[in-house]
Amino acid sequence: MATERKMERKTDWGWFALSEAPIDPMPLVQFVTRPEMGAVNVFLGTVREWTGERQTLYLVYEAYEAMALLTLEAIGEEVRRRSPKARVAVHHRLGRLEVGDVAVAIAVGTPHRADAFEGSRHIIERIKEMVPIWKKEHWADGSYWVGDQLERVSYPAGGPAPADRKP
Amino acid sequence: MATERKMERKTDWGWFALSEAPIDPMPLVQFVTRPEMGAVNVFLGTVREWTGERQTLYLVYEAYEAMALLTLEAIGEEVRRRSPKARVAVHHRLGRLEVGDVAVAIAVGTPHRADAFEGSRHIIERIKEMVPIWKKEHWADGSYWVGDQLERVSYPAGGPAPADRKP
Amino acid sequence: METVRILLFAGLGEKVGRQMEWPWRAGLTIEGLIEEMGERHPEVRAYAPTLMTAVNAVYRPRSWELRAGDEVALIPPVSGG
Amino acid sequence: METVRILLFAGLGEKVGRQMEWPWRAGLTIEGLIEEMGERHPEVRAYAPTLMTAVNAVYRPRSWELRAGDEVALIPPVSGG
Repeated sequence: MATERKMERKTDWGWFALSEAPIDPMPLVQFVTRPEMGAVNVFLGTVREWTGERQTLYLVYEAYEAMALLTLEAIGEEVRRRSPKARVAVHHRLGRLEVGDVAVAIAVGTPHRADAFEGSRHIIERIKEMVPIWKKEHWADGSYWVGDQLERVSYPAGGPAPADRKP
Repeated sequence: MATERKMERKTDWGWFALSEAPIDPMPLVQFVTRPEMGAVNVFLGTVREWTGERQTLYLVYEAYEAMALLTLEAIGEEVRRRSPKARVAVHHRLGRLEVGDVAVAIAVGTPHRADAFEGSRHIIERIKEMVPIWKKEHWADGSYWVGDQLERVSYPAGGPAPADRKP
Repeated sequence: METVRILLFAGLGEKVGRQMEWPWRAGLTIEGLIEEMGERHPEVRAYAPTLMTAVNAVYRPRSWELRAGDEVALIPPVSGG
Repeated sequence: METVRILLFAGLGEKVGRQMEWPWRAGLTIEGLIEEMGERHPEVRAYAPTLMTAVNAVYRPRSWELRAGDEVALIPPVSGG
């Protein structure tokens, strides 16, 4: 595409971005590394070729962008309630992705390693639960929006509550 | 120093290195990323400036190099017993490091994310338990080898057994 | 006529349209809006049990009373990451 | 005279020397070697309770019998990572 869109929110401790351009994890690592940190955990979600018997040709991600950024920041705040010095960076890609591409990169820097692992894990689990981003899988014989076939769950509160789960 | 030493072992699934040069995590990420992977977890241990009231000026790492590489590979095999498709890369730095430098970088690629997190965590815990590498902290008022002051533990088997802990 | 703006996403957005205006009246809740929409768009009724709902980019329960001009999002199961 | 080669590391290596040859005799165990070394190097005796021990780069118990030419490593608590 001619112009690649990028939206982001940046605070003194957090950086959250959505972009159509490929994700470079190193700026995220640099954002969360500070002299007071002893540990950085990075999680990369990549486009896997095979899911069971099905071969993915490519994916398309879309987002409710403004809400996705706000929700990522709220998830970052959950991490900081557990680990107040944590620094957090999350970039999610939108648009078309090929096999092997990085769909999401998460970096969490903390003084001690347990918090970095837990923070990074918390963020990916919460993304999969509550951040308004959707993935359409394209195969040789068709395509579908992941989630359309999921078992039915109802959300009387509108969505998962921020306090549902502590990091 | 004039020449920077680097030792490494590479297999079809694992890459283990010790080097005096700064660590670039991206080649590790590339080594563990494959079309069959959906997740990469990266752990970076960085040199923290403050430990309690004490300010670190710099660190020096030394290793029993041949055994460190063999032990890292054995730890990688522990990860692959749990997650047979895992790919693993571990680089540890030796020599003098400054505050903020990366001392160790671990990358684990797996088809599903839980195994990537667990593999990466397992490797750093095992490094701290059994890989023959030592750190000397240098402060304004002195220096010491970390571990010299640790509580006493005895190792009737010579060291932690490979089967001590499952990944 | 006062309205709310509705945003729809993923499979639901493809089938029904990604954005629409809908008449607002005092006392209209998210639940009421989804019921009204379901009469015209059967897909909304089919998706309704799985939808999360947000007003002005914050998750809100079905009983939430809308105000004129609100942006209401119907959020199918998310699949980012 | 047949010998084993001893490697010492970190604080212990700084105090005692990082490498030395030691006389070997049939039946010499790691434990026996550490005791003999402790007579000449009190630091080895002080570190002994915390040491891990390896022969030819593999962790081995104190009861391990050495062969001439073995490389024995006295490994203080590790602190990598």
